[in-house]
Amino acid sequence: MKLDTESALIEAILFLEADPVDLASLQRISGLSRDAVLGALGGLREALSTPAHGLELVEIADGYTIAPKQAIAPALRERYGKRNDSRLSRAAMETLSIVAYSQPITRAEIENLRGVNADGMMRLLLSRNLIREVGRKDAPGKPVQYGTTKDFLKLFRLSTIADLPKLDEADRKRFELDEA
Amino acid sequence: MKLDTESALIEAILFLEADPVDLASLQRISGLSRDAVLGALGGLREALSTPAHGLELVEIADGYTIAPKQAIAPALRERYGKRNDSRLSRAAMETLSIVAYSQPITRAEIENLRGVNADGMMRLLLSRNLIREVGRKDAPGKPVQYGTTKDFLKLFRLSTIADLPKLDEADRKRFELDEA
Amino acid sequence: MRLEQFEGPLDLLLFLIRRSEINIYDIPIHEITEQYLQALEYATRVDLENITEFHSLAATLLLIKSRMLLPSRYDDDDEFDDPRQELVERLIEYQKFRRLTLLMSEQEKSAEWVIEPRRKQRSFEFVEDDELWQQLDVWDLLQTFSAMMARLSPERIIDLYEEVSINEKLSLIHELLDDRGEFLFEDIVVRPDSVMDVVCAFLALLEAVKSLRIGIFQNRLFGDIRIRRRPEGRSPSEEPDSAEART
Repeated sequence: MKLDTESALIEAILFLEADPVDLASLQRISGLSRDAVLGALGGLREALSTPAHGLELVEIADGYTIAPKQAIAPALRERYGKRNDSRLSRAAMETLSIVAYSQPITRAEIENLRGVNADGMMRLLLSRNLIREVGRKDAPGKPVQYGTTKDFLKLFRLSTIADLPKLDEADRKRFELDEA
Repeated sequence: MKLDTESALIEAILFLEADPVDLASLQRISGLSRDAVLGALGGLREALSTPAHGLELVEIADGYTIAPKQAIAPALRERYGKRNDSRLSRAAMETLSIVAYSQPITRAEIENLRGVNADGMMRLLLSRNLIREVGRKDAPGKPVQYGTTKDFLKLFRLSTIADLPKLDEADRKRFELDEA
Repeated sequence: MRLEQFEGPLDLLLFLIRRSEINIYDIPIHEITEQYLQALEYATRVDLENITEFHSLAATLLLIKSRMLLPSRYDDDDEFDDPRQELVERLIEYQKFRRLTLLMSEQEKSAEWVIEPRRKQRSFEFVEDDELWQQLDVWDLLQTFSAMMARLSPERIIDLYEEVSINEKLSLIHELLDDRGEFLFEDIVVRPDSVMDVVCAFLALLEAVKSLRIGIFQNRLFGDIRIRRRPEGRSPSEEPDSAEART
């Protein structure tokens, strides 16, 4: 079947490439159309989903890649694991989650939410390239607005900002005040 | 299922390793028994055999590895072909030299010498018309015996099979090269 | 209780509310303001960077407390405007982000370990590449073979060595038959001075008679032994003088 051949080709390309490959590059390398690549990725995802496979198709910020399934990770940690030891402090995490869930957002708005000065935290997050300036608010003084970066997505292993963990039903009700 | 989990683990290991991994190392890294590893390899081979996969389990003298299927090669050559620095794959060369020096020889005998399955390589050499069936061994099952072809002689610029350099010449040749 | 353990004034306020087990929508502002100021008073002895922010919220609390004491008809419309409203909204919003921060921390923790391949770039061996095949040298073949032999145990090499010489002759027989259809025994003796070579040639010839359709002819005693393909469908016994070489 044609779809199978295309999935096979995409799998080989992702295997040979060191880094994630974005859709445009996959089209270029494979010579397939955008739709064909997307179809092939779907086919590959399905083919790898069976339990006999230890690899999976992963979609991260930069594109697509093949990687060991998370379920197997503990068994591989000893030999191949690299600890991500640059963990964030609680203050940094709080600031970062405000940016992540409320972007675009100005520093004043962040400070208002947390009730504390955000200067230091913003500098830290900017220097670690987890947030960036994304525009200016249409308000007096035209304050800078911030948003998250691709490095942020990578650090939290998210493919898109839409994959941010969500509040569960109970929490949503508790905080529904600001659903608006 | 247990077998599936083990296949998945072996697949992840082969994916993460840079070089082919032999049976003993696979046992050590995975923490599985020899039988379990062999079973898992079989499961993995089968899982990858479906047409939606562009990778396959490859056995060469050094052990096992995962590599793109040869059928996909033409589509990948333009981008990845130049990276290839080892001339002919070692597995192909080894199999061919065994047939050349030990003909007529059965596949089982080749596998016994190389210590790994010779299926893929035999197919490759047959399809390139470098070896051919030359008879059947007078042994139980009458296994097919293989020998080299005229194309083989042409490729190596030999006028007859008797011109193949002799084994003891390997040392002499090495000696000459050292002196040069 | 130490102020450093709080992320900010809102964090402290939430702690106090929770500790008093009061409804966040109906905060007894008098009571909670007392507690807040107490905590602050205790902490002013500590050198704290964000102390002004704690004081700022204290001021807000005091303002709310004073407004609570004023009659509500102070407003121009009939709607009752709870002075606590804005603070409650902030607290709930802050609580929501605290919850989200927790979720993010869990997410971060799950990404704590990265599994890294031992090699970044992979290459693909193009066995089918015609150019590669054209570069081959017969010495590559020999070296590959001898390297492989070196890996084998001595007994297996000896086995193989003996088999090789006979097999080699057999191959030669195949080749000569294909090429010329007929050849002389001396054609398959490559090194006439080697007894081993002659014996192997002879054994190979016997083997060929058994498995191939060939006939062996000798026109006189000690003369040339001529080997040629036998016509289809005839057994060795039907060939006039085929048995001579076997004796």
